[in-house]
Amino acid sequence: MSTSTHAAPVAVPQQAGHGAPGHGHGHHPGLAHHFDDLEQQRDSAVYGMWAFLAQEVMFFGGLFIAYIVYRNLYPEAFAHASNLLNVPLGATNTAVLLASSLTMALAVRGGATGSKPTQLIMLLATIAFGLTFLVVKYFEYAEKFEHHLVPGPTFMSDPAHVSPFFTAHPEEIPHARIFFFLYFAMTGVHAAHMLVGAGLMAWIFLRAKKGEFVPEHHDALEMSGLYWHFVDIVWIFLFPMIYLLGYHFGDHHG
Amino acid sequence: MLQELPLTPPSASTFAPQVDALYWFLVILSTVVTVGIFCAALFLSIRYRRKPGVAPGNIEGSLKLELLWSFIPGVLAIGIFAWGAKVYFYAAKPPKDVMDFYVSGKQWMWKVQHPTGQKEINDLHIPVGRAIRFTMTSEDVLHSYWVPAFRLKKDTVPGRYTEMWFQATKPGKYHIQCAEYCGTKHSGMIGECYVLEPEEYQRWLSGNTGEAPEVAGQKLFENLRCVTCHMAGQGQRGPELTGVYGTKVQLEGGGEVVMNDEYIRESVLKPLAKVVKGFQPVMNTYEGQVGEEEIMQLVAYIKSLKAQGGVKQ
Amino acid sequence: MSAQAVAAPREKVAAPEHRETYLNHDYSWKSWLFTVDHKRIGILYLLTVAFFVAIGGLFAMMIRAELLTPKGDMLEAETYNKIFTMHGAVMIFFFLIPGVPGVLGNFVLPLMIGARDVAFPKINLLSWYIFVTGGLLTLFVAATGGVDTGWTFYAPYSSTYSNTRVAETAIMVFITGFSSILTGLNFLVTVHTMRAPGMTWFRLPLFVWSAYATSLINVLATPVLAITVLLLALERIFHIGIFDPRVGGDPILFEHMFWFYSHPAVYIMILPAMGVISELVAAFSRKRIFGYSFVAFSSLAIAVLGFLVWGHHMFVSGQSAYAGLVFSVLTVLIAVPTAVKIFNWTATLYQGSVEFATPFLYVLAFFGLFLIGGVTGLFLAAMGLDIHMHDNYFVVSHFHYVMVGGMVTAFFGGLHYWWPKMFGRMYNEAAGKLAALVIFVGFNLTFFPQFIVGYMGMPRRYHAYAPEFQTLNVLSSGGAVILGAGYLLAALNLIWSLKFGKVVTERNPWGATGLEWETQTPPIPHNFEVTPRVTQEAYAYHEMYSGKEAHGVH
Amino acid sequence: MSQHEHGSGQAHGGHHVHVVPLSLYFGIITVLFVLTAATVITAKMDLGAYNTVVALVIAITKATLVVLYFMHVRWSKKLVWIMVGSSLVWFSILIAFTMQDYLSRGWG
Repeated sequence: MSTSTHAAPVAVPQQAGHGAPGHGHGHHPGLAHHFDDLEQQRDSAVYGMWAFLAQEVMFFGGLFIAYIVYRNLYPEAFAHASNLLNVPLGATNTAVLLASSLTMALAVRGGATGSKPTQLIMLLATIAFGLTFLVVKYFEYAEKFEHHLVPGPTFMSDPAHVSPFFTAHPEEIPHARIFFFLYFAMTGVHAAHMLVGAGLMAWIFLRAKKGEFVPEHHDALEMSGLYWHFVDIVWIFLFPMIYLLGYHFGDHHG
Repeated sequence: MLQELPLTPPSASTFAPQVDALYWFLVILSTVVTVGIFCAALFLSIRYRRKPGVAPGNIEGSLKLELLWSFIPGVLAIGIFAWGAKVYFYAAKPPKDVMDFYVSGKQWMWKVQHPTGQKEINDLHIPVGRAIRFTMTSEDVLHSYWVPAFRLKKDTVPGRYTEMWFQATKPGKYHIQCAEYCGTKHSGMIGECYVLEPEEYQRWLSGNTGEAPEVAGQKLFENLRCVTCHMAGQGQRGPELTGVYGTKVQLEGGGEVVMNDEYIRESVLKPLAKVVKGFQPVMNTYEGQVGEEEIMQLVAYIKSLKAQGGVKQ
Repeated sequence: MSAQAVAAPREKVAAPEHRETYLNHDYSWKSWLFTVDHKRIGILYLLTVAFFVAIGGLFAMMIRAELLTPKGDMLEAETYNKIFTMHGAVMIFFFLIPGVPGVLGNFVLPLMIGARDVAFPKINLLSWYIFVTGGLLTLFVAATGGVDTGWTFYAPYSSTYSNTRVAETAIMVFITGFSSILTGLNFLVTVHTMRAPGMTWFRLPLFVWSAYATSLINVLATPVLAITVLLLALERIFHIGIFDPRVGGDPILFEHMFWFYSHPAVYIMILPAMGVISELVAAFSRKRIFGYSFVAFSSLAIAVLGFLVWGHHMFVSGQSAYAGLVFSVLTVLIAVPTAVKIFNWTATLYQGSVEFATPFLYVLAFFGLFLIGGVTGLFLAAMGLDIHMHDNYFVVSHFHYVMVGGMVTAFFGGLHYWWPKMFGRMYNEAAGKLAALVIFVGFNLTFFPQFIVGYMGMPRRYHAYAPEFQTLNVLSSGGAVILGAGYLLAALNLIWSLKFGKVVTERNPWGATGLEWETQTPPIPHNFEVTPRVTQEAYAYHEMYSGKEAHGVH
Repeated sequence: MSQHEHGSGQAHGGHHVHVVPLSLYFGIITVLFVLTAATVITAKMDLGAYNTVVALVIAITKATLVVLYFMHVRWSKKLVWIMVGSSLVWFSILIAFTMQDYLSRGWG
């Protein structure tokens, strides 16, 4: 970066020099050059993150509206198809994600209190819960593949793994196919978010290890936390909407 | 000059003058508004062009003016909406006595079936002065049936029926075009609509023999063995279909449905989706065995079953 | 070019003292490609957007050439379909949407609010890279087979029947969408947290208000398009999905999801343009915008109402007539905030001190073209009339009047206005004025006949058409040549000025208000030597010029 | 120094971050677990159309708890509330305006 040749006529305390962010001006090392103070920086991060989450709401919203429309068009097929999902695994995963939300909140709290061990342990726990979720999800997906419940040419071709409803109502199978397509699309996009989240957490963990997060400046930790909680909230809706629709019909597996 | 460069297509349906009236009203209104505002801006710019030693004025705004020029466009806009809606609902509600045509779009042709069974591809022959209703669907992608001279257009959607009705007022030859982009030969999915005097239409019909759709439908009804289950007496396993078209039927498991084209179509393709109360869900699907045209014939047949006739045994 | 430069060397000007600007503080490629300076990112956008508009324009010219004759005799039907698809997709996703926010927004918005940069400079750069990635993918798709669905990608043609490269295009739209989401997010936060001391909401220039409203749409609508095209791509690649009517899918749902984004998207295109017009009207009449707060809030009103009207694209689609009623009444209501803007701009001229400089000519052109575009929108919002108008050339003409006549005209006006600030050079005034005039005439010649030919019954996206439409189509194609020449002249003038234009060193060559004119020309890397402190309302022209004799009663 | 927003009525100034007592977090997570169990149990009962209502009410309650406490919105500035609110409003627009078509298609 070049050094400026023009003389700044006035002392400009809030200007952090040209290019090199915030060095040698007595600023907090975490303050980027274009902000005046840490509060402005944190506010920007918080608002930015929430705007991003609003965007995420609409992103999942597109899937939700498709789900609502088809559920409204084919209520029976959807309810009975939902019973082909594994409710105990879904419920377990819900609990796992809620637990990860708690550890995430505690990790952020560790940032606010400046406790590095709390941050590290809780971040590890969050990553572990996140991976548990994904492993369970993997087994669920594998089971659906085995049972020919993945939309495709062999969809519902295995009579052992379709409920009596669909044997009696073969004309509803295409609608069940729509249900399963949406199941994979919604949980798939959700799982992709979990993967991103796990990566994010690993990165945050490395930064926490370096001791970057102190009470007055731990924006990155906090923002990652918001993202993680959001992904949890999506699942809070996916679980009842997808798994429990026709639970009371009692023709469920598992 | 005007003959060489007409500003509107021919007006050949009862609907067309209504559209034209609204159109010309809006043309005049928008010309006044556009020219008025543009000239005002131009005038003010010139009148208050920059002159040395003359400083600009200082005006904050005026609540009164703001309200005024929110209110006036608002009222005009609502008026336009109301007029537009009125015209739209004229096109949406067919009169009682209509001739039923069945139209199916397919890349890249229009298939039309007359009430008397004649079939046409792309072109259309209709009598003047009769209300005609199209029941339309598509065999592949979205299409849109458009006759500019009638000012009418409606998309045809695969998997469901849409409706459109009109009454031609002027004999002549008019363009038919597909207005919803449908692939490579979209611009070739065109035809001509011949509006004929009633006797000419009769002549055309006799030169183009065909089975009336309800007759074809009846044959199908027998060939597909629908008749074995849908008749009163022993062996009846499905509801009787005489005189039920247009009525509400009770469903197994509660609820009711109007017996209309859409329901008949669904019952042929997905018989178990809505089972009539008192019957077992035993009917097989005819998906793959009957095409869109044949379903329309079955619909026409069931429609024709008035109370007295009954299913012929 | 260089030969000419050798032949006619410019007169030697005394070398001005070296001043550091954002342009000259580092010349390396790296300093451009890895810059996080919002001004340089604005310039990067300018270059890429110019590149794409040239490509889109080329496609437009091919369309107009084909339509010279009724028969489809120049191009194969499939080629023609690919060309109008690419024309629409390139122009919309790579020019109209990022144009004003990406170029002018990035350059002036932080300057206007007295900030050193946007809130997230790195994300800003990332946004440009995503944009370029999407663009390169588009070119790749175009070069390796193209896509023929129309930019609307209606299912099931796109999902099942078309045998062109729909999936790749869907992914390109998906990627590019994130560029505009990130830009929108950045602007939203920037406006909230980066304003200089004293820059309250009601002291913001109106361009900032409109950029803010635009960003709202960017953030809330774009993700729905992203998920829609993602579903389309899935259906396309795996042959399973939710839009296929053969297995119970509903193609109308695709239309709903598509227009949930794509209708608000037209406000993404036009709102920033309206913001530019507010700046230009104030600067060239040297007056505060009449009814400032009404103009400000009308931007937000348009942004919000814009989300509630998408069904007006679907009056004849088989959508329920009652849903159509709701969409129709909300659509006509958008006329109100739009009219409020137009009336206030016009009223601003009253007792102004109006200078007919090039940017102001673009303002007048905008008035004419946008008014026509706006009122013809009412034709289409009236449901009964739309039965006839839907998908015919009237629609084509209407949105070109709004998008090209509105957005592009404002974009050129803004570009001329801020050009000296961006590059420290002034374009040739006479050539600039001539270009504005040629564009205005050429534009009307191109698109006005399309209103008529549309009402007469010519459908859009037709490769061949009925012979009686030819006269008007020839007029339109002729106009397109003039229009193209106008844009070329304007562009060449600006490019010419970079080397040969009069050097501008004064901070405020137009005598305008706004913080962007208080900083050095061109600005230093961090915008302001001292963070400005704002004490006045926006457009305090009266204070600036009241030293002279007062005008009229005030 | 600069004029960026200070959510009105915020008790804390500067950049203090609200430190929530641990007991609150554990209380919330307990409620969340209980509600998860409740949603499974009620889903097993046949409540007719109310199955959906109950499931949604429980899900919304859970989400609200996460947003307010784990995501600290309860202690956040007004703008964060506005952003949360707008995302919900726009989500509702998407649902409501699409469904008005589907739900009114059957009307004569």
